[in-house]
Amino acid sequence: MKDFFVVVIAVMIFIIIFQIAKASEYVSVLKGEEKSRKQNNKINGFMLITFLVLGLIGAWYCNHLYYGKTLFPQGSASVEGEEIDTMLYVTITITGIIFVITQVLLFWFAFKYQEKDNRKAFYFPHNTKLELIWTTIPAIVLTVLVVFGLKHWFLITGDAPKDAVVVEITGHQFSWDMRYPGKDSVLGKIDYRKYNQPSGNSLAVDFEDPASWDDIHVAANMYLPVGRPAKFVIHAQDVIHDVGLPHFRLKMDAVPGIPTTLWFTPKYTTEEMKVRTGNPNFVYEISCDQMCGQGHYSMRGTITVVSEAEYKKWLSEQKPEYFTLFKDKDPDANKATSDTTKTTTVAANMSAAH
Amino acid sequence: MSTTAIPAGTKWWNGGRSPFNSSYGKVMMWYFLMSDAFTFGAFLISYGTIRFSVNDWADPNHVFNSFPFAGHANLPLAFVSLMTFILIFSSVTMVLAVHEGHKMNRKAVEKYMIMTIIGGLAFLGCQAWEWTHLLTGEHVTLMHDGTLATLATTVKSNPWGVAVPHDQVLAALQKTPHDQLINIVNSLGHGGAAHHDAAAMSHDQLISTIQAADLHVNTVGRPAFGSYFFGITGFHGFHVFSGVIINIVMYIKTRLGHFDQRGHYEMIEKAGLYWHFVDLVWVFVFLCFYLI
Amino acid sequence: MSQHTISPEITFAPDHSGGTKAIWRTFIILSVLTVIELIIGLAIYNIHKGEHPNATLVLGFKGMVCILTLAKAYYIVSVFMHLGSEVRNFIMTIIVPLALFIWFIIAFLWDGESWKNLRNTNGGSREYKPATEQQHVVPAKTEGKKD
Amino acid sequence: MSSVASTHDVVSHGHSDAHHEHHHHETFISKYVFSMDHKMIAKQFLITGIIWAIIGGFFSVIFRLQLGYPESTFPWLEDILGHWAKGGKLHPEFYYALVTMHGTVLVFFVLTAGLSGTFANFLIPLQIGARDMASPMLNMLSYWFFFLASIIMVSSLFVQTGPASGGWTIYPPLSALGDASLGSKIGMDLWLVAMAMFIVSSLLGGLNYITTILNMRTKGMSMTRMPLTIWALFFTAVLGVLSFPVLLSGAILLLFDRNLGTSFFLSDIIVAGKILPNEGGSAILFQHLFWFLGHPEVYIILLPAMGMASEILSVNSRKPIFGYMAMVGSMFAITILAFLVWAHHMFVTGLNPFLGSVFVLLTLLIAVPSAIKVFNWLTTLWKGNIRFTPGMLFAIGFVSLFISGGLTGIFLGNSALDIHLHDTYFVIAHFHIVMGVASFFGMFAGIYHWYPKMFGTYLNNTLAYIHFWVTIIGAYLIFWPMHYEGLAGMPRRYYDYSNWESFKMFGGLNEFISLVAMIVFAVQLLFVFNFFYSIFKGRKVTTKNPWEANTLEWTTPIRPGHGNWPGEIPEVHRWAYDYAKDGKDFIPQDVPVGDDESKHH
Repeated sequence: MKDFFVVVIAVMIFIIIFQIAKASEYVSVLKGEEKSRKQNNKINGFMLITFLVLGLIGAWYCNHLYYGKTLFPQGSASVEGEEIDTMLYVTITITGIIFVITQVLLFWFAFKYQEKDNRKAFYFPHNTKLELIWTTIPAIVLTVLVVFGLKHWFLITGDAPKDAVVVEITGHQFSWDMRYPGKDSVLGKIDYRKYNQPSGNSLAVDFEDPASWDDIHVAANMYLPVGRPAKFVIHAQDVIHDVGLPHFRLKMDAVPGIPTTLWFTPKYTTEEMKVRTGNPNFVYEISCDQMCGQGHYSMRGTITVVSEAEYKKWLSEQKPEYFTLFKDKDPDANKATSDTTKTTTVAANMSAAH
Repeated sequence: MSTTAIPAGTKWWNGGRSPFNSSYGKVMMWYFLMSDAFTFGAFLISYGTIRFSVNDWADPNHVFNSFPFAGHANLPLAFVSLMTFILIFSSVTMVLAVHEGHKMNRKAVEKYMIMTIIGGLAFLGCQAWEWTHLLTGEHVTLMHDGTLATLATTVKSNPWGVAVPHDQVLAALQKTPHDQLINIVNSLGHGGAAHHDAAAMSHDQLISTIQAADLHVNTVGRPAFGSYFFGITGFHGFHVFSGVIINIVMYIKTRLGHFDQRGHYEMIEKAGLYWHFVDLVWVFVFLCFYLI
Repeated sequence: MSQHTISPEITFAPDHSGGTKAIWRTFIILSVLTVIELIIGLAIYNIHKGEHPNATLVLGFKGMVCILTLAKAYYIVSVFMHLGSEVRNFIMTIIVPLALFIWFIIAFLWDGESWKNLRNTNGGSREYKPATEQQHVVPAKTEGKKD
Repeated sequence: MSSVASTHDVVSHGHSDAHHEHHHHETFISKYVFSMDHKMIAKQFLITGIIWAIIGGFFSVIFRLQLGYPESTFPWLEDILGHWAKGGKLHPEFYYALVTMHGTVLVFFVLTAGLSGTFANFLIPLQIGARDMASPMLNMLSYWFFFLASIIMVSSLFVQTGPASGGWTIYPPLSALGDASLGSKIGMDLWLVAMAMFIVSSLLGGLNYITTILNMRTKGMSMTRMPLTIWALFFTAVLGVLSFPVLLSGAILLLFDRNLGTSFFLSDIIVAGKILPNEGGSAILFQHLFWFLGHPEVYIILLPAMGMASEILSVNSRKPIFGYMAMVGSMFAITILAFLVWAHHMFVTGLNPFLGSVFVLLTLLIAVPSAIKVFNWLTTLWKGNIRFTPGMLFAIGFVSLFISGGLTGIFLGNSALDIHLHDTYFVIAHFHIVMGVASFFGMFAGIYHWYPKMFGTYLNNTLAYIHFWVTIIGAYLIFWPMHYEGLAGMPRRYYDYSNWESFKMFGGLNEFISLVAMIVFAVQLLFVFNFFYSIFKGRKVTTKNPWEANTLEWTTPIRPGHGNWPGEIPEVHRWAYDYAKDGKDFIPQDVPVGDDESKHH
């Protein structure tokens, strides 16, 4: 019933507007075309300048309302992202100045030079000097922006520092899985044909590769140590996803068949960010930024940034996936060997199995 | 190349005439071919991109080494060269038809159009043979699971990976299930009386028969190879086919004297442009699939 | 020659007086180029058959084939399609847009190459060549196929 | 004089006999349905485009309801959408279908076919002085292929599994795998077939536009005397003819991947627990192919609007357009650059960093010709004698929006910034302003300006002013705040943000945007009403040249027949922008140059 009323009211508003419009057209016909044109000119000229003034105030007000909700007051959570913030501020300042100047000129000219009886338009078809000036200036400004941009682009797309924590992150509809390389710092091979072989091998790890035996598989939440570079190796299993890390100012697509990477250095732990943002529920979120199907909006992962000590402790508590899938190989279950010889035993077991 | 003197002081761009001294139809045909070149270009560039993005690709000299009625002779590039010459020659007859058209020589136009049509049909026939050969010819291949199986070249399967050393083939044979062995034995040459009863042979007999054949086996290649080969040659073949249809229509119109009534043979010229374009595309398809 | 003016947009009849000589000459050129291409193709085949294929030599040969192909394309377009005898401006409107292909090809192949690197190193984390790559041995002289 | 005119009469119309035949026995079918008159075809494109715009706009209203009121239900939605909105709550799958169709419809069917289809058809022969297009037959086919594409696209809305839902960019593997999404089943095939038809249509149209402009200009209409609209439409056609084929290739390959088991874009895929045999393809390759079209497409949409805005600004400022050659040159530069910059849509796909840096350079180069155009428009207004006709207002609005949206392009073209802003609401705001709303403003400007020529009546002025003011205010209210959402990293194409700690604080803003969007949509309906009402009941045009413009279309009769000029086609003696010259308000192009006239052009 409510909907019905809404429709009726909308239709009535339509009819009223239309009647007014029709009436005003009759009036203008009576007044004569010339006169009504002048009247329209006056009204619209005034509207244009009002629009400019209110628009600029509105832009300021909008900034007032929403600046606090963007990521900038809290600063970048990654070291590399700081420079992106700087670049953004520089670009906003430059484009902002151009924006204000051009919009003011546009509406001011429109208002100022509206049709008047005694005014004659000025025949001004071209002026080479003027045109050269406004070709050169944008070109110079853009060069500056490009140089800064590319410098930073090469930094973040370049190789990660050697001491980086490597984490593999795999997207599939509609969640994220993470894999740590374990003690040997080398990720085991992935072969999509090995999916669910043995059963439970959801990441399609090739367990014939010894490097995979100490790899740790965790779901949805990733741990990273603060202050140390982290490098992601990004996979996708089904469709293209995207690892979106807004707080770290980074993102990278996850493409089936083509591994991609990104790296950054977390600057604040999650606990520190809770204080910085004043939000006790704060959490670093991984958003999927590439349309991936109907659950796209719910493909959420999280990152917990902790101190180096906490990270080490957490890591040591994780059990390699190899042992959960091949229970007979698990030294903890067999209670046969000590921690230090674990890897070699595993290797021996493997070669024996072959 | 132009030998005609362009009248002095011609203001080509001033309106009232074609700046290119061409009828709108011909200009339009040229720009259509340009856009079609981008379609083909996109296909071929995609193919190149994929080739650049993988470590191994089927070697054309191994894939295309057969000739009709030549049995198993290893004749790399022979058949495709024949196809190339057929197409080049049909281009020549086409350009001769256009040439005669300028002279309003209807009989000669008819003759050359017939020859062009025959050339086109011959090319299509060759392509049909080649496709059939690839789609039905089965090759023993080392599968991903470590067994041997027979594969044909289709859009989904590709037996043209990298060569497998002999000892690995022997190891793989041991892992291969019985029914796959039977398939392999059946695929070993036609005729050989010993193979008739493969189904009845024991496992070891099968293996020794295969060992005796001294097979040269490849790993499974990228399915993308077949996808691109059949996709692009198919799209080209479709162009040849439509070119033949257009030429047949042009031939009929010539015979009925439509162009004589119209006073010019420009339609033949436009059909010719299309036909040469098909030839041009083949030059690049030939390059991309067979030569490099 | 102008007894059959095609349409009033045309102010002078294009020149078609040249006999069929140019056509046959082009045919011969095309045939010769194709034969050279075939020879190079077979040369590449034989290099591949050798013990240690010389990659640079193969690349050089492949480059030559590409150039020959462009030459063939030039003759087809210029003589068979009569583009050579069109008005210069017209030729330019055909050639200039085709120049877009240069960047089109470079960018695509470049990115293809970089996908290969990403695949082979698992995103730069380790050498990650697939098993088939390590056993890249000489193809056999007769094929393991029977029809 | 007369002998000259009579020869070019024939010249500009290579098929003059056909046109005379048509005059005599025109049935309803040949006049309104299978018409070969470019003006009628233009109207067909326009009206089909308007219908599509209503549909596409309505889609956005529905999905904005979900975004603005994620907690509420709307029982009436179930009445119109059936199982896609059980209990009045939009199904996520259908939400994505709506998003996809909104993009597809507005980008291709409205702003490509509806915009350049309409105005290229209408203006090219009229402004260059031709009786019709080079090939009226192909021109007619162009419309009917578009119509066919429309029918197929509409039919995809009604299939059981819903229309395509992978985004208008239809990236595989999502769009290639029926198991990955409901919309990737039959709906996706229909989408691809419809687009193939659409590409044929745009090709037939584009070839015609190019050839007509080159070959059919009337005597004296040299290239540098053409109005900027014609230049813009010419470059648009060039962009279309060279870039759409690449999308066609991509679409064909994708169709094969979907239906024949090929591996063009697929490799290493596990979907719904199944391991697919495809290997060796690359999903990113499709993006390259798509954006090789997709980026020129942006300018296919934008250039006609630029051209028409230039023309309308000049006419209504009563001043020549400033820097005509610079305008042409910058459009040419934009056309070339449009082909070279496609991968700036792909900075986060794992693109080779060095390759990426070349794309950054080329991309930011586009800002230079764009800046030139803006400054030239501003200078055109300067010291003019401006009449605020509705068309003029929309042209000014176009410039304003082009500035606002263009400047944010500098952020997105710079790869390091793009990494942060990519696929967020910042992108949505950017392209909606610069190519969505701005092009719509160009289109509205064109409609208001040439409506008298099309239908012989005026649109209602009051409604037009209401339309303008609500639309421009609404557009800024909708899209300006979205930049802030983007700066907060809020991803686009999300059905619901309420579970995200990082993005849920924008709920109030989303609701506000949805509300404004609905109002703006309602006002567009007012325009549509005005459009159709005025065809029949609008104030009649009583003078040949109501805007006192210079271009040739205003020398035809008020309601020109097929063939445009009843007698000879006028000869052109000057460029299109002799306003305020030598103390004369305007000098039409067909007026010979007087002896005492000051020299310029």
